[in-house]
Amino acid sequence: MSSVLDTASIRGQFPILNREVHGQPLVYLDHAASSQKPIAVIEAQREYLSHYHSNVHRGVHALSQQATDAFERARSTVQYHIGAAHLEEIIWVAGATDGINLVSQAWGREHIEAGDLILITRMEHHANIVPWQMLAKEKGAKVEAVNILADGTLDEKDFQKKLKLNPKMVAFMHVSNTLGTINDAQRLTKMAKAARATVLIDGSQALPHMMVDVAELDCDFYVFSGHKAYGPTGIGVLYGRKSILEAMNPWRGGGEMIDVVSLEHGTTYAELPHKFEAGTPHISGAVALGVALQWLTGVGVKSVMEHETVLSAQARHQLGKIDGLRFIGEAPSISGVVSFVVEGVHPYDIGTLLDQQGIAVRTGHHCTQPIMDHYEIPGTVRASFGAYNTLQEVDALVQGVERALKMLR
Amino acid sequence: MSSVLDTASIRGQFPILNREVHGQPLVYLDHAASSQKPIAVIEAQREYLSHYHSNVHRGVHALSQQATDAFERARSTVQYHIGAAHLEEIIWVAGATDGINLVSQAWGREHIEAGDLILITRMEHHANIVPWQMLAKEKGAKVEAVNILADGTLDEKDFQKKLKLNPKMVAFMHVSNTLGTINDAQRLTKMAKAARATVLIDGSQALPHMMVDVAELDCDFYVFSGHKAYGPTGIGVLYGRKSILEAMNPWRGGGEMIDVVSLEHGTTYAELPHKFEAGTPHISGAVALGVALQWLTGVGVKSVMEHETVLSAQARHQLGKIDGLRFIGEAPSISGVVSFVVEGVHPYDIGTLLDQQGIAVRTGHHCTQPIMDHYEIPGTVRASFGAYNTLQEVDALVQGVERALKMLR
Amino acid sequence: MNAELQTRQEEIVEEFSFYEDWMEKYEQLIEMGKELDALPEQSRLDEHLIRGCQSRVWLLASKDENESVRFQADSDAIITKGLVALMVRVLDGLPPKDIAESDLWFIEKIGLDKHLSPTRANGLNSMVLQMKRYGVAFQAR
Amino acid sequence: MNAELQTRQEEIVEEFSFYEDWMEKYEQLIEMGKELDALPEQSRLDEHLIRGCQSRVWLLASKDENESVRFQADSDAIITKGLVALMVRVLDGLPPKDIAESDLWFIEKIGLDKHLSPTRANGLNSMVLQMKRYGVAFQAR
Ligand SMILES: Cc1ncc(COP(=O)(O)O)c(C=O)c1O
Ligand SMILES: Cc1ncc(COP(=O)(O)O)c(C=O)c1O
Repeated sequence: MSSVLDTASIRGQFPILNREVHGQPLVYLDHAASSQKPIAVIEAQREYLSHYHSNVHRGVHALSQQATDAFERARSTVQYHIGAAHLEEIIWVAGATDGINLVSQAWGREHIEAGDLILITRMEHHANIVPWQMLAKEKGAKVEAVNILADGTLDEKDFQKKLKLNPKMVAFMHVSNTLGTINDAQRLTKMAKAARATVLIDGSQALPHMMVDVAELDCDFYVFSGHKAYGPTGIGVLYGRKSILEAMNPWRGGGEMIDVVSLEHGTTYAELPHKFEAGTPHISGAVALGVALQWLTGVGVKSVMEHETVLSAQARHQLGKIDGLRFIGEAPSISGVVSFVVEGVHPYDIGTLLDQQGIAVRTGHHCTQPIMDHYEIPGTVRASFGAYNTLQEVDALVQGVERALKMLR
Repeated sequence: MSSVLDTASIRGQFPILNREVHGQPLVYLDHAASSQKPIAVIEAQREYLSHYHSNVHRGVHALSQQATDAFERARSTVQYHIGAAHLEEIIWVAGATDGINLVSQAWGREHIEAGDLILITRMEHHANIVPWQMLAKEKGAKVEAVNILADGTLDEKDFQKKLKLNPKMVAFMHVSNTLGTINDAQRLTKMAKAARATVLIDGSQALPHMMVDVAELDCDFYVFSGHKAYGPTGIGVLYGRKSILEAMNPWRGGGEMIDVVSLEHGTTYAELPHKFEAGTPHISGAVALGVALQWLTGVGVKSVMEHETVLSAQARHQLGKIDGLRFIGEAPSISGVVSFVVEGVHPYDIGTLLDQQGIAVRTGHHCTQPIMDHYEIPGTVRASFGAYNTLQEVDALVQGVERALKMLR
Repeated sequence: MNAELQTRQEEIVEEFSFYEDWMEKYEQLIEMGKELDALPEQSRLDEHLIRGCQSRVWLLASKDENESVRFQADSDAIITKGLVALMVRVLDGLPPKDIAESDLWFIEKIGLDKHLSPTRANGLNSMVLQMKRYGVAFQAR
Repeated sequence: MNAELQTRQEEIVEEFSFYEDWMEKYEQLIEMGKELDALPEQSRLDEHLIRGCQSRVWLLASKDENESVRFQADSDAIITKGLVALMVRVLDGLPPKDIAESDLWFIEKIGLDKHLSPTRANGLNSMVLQMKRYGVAFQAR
């Protein structure tokens, strides 16, 4: 099997991959928790802070204008990257979690009433569960979850059935961080829209790995985090359909999001996108996220996905030979995430012994406890791949697991 | 007048100060909007992203543990810096605006009822006005503002009077970003607490310039932004009294902030501080903010304040000689912020012509429209000083203003 | 393109070519601002304000007997007023269609293009957009 | 300090000094985990769970006829179970006061201190804290 990517050249752009852990070369297989950053991104942030940082908007001086230009350019990079029709549909948030909370609170408080239904799925990340539970509790609404089948695909029949209950909001993930399942987001959105629901897609695990086009998806909201997409921490994106955002009340109040503030006559709000961006934004983060998306486009999102598919297929092929090992998540359409458990062995033990061999995997519930309940397991070992991973690292993983199991059982 | 700081050595640590603007050396006098960053901070962020980035908490692998250690160490740096009694009283937020919104929404929705009074002041930044207006509107509560006197000091008699109306929340700024006024936060808090109010202090303009001790202040909440305190963008701190935070419901839902998530049995929340930190935090920002505070301590906060006082006194002395120039904010206790207007000249015109001379000041309402209403002005020209500014730069400012005025009138 | 519009732009470029540094350019803008008649108080209505300026800019348009668009403008900041005066000088009295479709190449030529970004505090971008919108509107009627 | 506690720590340090690399250390921990008796199902109650472990750790304590503290522990992960077994071996049967005030220097000596940070997934820190809390509690009674 040969790779579609020049991984040597890619790896050379990730300084962290040169380091050792416990005296072993680092094998970083925890991309789904957070990606590592290419030099271009790290340098964009350094460059920004070293040479043209200033507060943005309304500044009369040159630095402020430069910072504003870079900041707004990054917004349009995001716009083109995800195919949004309008620049002002791109709202900077702190991350996917922040974005979903913005929607659940600003949109949710206005539209969800007692007795209403919010439909999610059993494979959601806590970020796409808890905000809806909190909203439902406040409003006396209900949250229902669509079932998943044994192989980790979404139960579309159950989805259809639950759509008949007329949910006001349907919120689901594009790609699962635990199972690897790639949902057919376009189809699901179409079905949900046919049932007149508003649709939010959690794209945290999709955007770093595949082409995302919100116009094609036709969803109302789409969120993702920068730090999982080769970008910095503390920044993410909420895409919202213009007509919906315009009708929505703001969430956070403060500077930037106002038009006129008066103690006597009340306050009026700014136009999109600023209405939803109260306070000084994470300027360096936005600028660097723009660079990360450009970097990803440069490498080629499609090639990255192909590459990751090769790696995970190989990992599944080799790990599958291990006695007592069971994959959690074997959907036909699957991303570069490989979750597994081993009969009679706790995932934590495997993770600890892999770590000692320099191999970074994640163990536990991956912020998806309902999946753990569904499969009745305490957690999984999860290896997840990015553009910089190699087939050699897959071999290291497999050998590492074998060695760990030899010690453990 | 000689300075208490070795500004040459300090300036050497700020790469941006080497640059030119419109062919002139940059004179950056916009610290109150956002501070520039020393190399130590920029490098801390680069170093973090280059060598030990990973998602924090619960990670079984070494990188995750290193990132978590650095992240939590930064939290304790903040704790010691502001004299908080408990580590878990330090909540990472995206900035001051985010922190005030957290309090107004999480604390406010629980405690503010119809008819209740929220007391702010007429000098507040929009960040400490709009969230309370939004809350009051939702709850049918009232927002009242304490008057300011002609010189820009808070009208303590009016404060006393309005405290008699039994406000549930008293929210005020420690130092004004427009007037420079330093409020006697400890006294005001004592008065407000005697009236049994909960007290929030907006320390955005205090923390970068003076010693802040929340134990001494005895306030319930204290917020500030990293980017104004030599730190990066996208990160800030909410200090909250432990007993109050413990009793508060969370605001954002998602990963990290939960204990158990169940679709069937509902969700229980994590302990402090994580209950308020949903989602992947701005790890590199927190780490670098810790470094920024250490840097500030290294330089000496007291010396910085003395230095800035010398600069602003000199600026006031020289600018005061200009015909038709009037200071907005002349409180006896005043920070390194100098706001002024010139008879018959629009602040924007002055700002534009200063910019052409390489001098970066801010013009406009500085997100404090009620102050503009109070003084019946469209805005001010504001010069604000930081540790890296010099007396030469004060001279440049004064000459720049004179030159601009020669052209404008 | 409208020949008159071309000539006016060429004239302005010619004028500005004499100024070597920013100071002279701004002096010229300030001069133009001072020369533009102030709007009477009753025309300084909020409904004529242009969004996105740190200073206030009022812009009014009407159609005269020749079906041409006549602009009136003012600002409380003199540099902004100079900018809007410049725009009025270029577009005033032209037919709506030519305004709507105008290519304002002189802005770049005289080095004001860096002021054109929508995020600039001076609102030059908003002025241009608003004037073209008037052009479109008067065409439609 | 309690002499028995000193001796036990010295013994463990002695034992671990034979192991050169991490693998042998972990093998030893795993061994200790396997040797520790499993708790009966009815004792594996949520109220005995220690917070802050990715795996589940149950820790029970009681006082025997000599006023000494007796610990019982279990975990569903074997390495964690080894860690808790190690802690039980060091502290089991000591007087409450000596547990409450114990200086557990062996942890650093055998290189487990990096596991002591409160943010570690293994919960060693929580185990130590919980055992000392039992010490304090039994003293008080
Ligand atoms: C006094 C004051 N409060 C609050 C803020 C808001 O801070 P941020 O925009 O970083 O959230 C600012 C900064 O503009 C300020 O000066
Ligand atoms: C599918 C999914 N949704 C949401 C999130 C939350 O993202 P963040 O923690 O960056 O807000 C994650 C990341 O953990 C995720 O994998």
